[in-house]
Amino acid sequence: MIRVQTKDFDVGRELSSLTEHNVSIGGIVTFVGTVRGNAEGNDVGAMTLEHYPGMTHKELEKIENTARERWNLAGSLIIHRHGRLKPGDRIVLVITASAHRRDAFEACEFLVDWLKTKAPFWKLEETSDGTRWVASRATDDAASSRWTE
Amino acid sequence: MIRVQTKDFDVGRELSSLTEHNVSIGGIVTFVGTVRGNAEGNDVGAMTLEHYPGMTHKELEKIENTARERWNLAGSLIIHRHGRLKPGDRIVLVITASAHRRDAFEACEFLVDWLKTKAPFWKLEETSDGTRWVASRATDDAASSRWTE
Amino acid sequence: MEVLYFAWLRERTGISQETVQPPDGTDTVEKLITWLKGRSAGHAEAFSDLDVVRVAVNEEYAKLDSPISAGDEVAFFPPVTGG
Amino acid sequence: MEVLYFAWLRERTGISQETVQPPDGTDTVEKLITWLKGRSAGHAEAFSDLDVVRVAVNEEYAKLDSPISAGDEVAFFPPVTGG
Repeated sequence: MIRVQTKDFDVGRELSSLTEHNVSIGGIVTFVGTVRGNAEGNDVGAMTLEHYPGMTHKELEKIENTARERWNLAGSLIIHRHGRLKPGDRIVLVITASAHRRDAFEACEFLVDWLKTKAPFWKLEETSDGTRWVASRATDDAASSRWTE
Repeated sequence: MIRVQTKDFDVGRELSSLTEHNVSIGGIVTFVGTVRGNAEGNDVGAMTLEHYPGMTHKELEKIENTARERWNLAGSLIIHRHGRLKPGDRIVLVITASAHRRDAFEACEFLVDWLKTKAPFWKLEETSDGTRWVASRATDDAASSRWTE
Repeated sequence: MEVLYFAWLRERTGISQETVQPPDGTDTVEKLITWLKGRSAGHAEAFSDLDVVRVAVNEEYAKLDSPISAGDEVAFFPPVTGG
Repeated sequence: MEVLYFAWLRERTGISQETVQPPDGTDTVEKLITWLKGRSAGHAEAFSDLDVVRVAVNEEYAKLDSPISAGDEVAFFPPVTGG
């Protein structure tokens, strides 16, 4: 399941609704990405996430489908927020549930790596030096390419 | 932080209390282990987790300390339940929080692998064929030994 | 043809979306970019370093040599930084 | 010396904890096991396959050749299956 929204999410509630009544599940892995209060030495006052509405949902669904083909998952969920966020705010939630923990761990990490390199979102940081568009990280590309080797 | 208890835990509340007000955190990884409703082809009606009270807390603390030495963590939590549990019930919660997601993912998977091979808990399953002590899994030993290679 | 700009490409061109009619023969992304650069100084600046520009055609990732035609939606944006 | 049994070792010995006074010279885990096996048929059965028995001395993992002495707490249990 994919959701793209401005409002916050409740991790406990999402976990419950994805996994309850499914007794084939043995392990659930959750990733929550949050806004850090500093970046490259500058304090970050806020951040605005812009996205490409027509493409975002489709791209996230493709990534989720790829994970579900590669790993044996009983459930998965991606929620990605956009709009203006403050340090400490949640940005993204990824949940993977499986009979066995290894599938859940690998699929969750895969989803996070891929959405960081494929999902059309861009971060504009507000620091004491002004605003700047966050540059993509070579480490993210490397993390994503791990899964195609 | 370590907690060993019979009662259930609230994942959302534990996440919040571990991470709120810490704006150095960028990624939080959570593992929830649950009781599966079947094992080796048999339906499981319930499961009782026995443990060695004097040793459990110490052993989990050692494992947590090892993770905190190896990875850059802003917070970590392990909750392990004991007593009688039903299919779908939560058994264990592991949370790792870090500035960067890779540390959080690796430390969380390490903690789960190690507690499965080091923490003194034993599962007694109640199936339609009677009760049986769950045998340790060679795959768990292999998973744990990954971290020492 | 609809052209969309995101993040700093939107800021440099000053436009989030424009309907354009490039000349006949503008049948690849690369040719479209060459033509778009002539539209304003902002456009020229936005496309000055194609290493940091990504493109999608009809909401699917594409490349410089990908084909385009009238009626397509072509979006330009920097490498993504979500998650 | 306190000896503790968990899981099926507790079931086979029929005991969760016993205070024992093994003879002088019982200075390793292995020697203690040899002596404990003589206490009952259940003890003998519990220790019939040491490949599936783990031991802790004073709440720390130990081995068959680990030293023990009076006053120690020695716990026997199967390979763990928590998590």
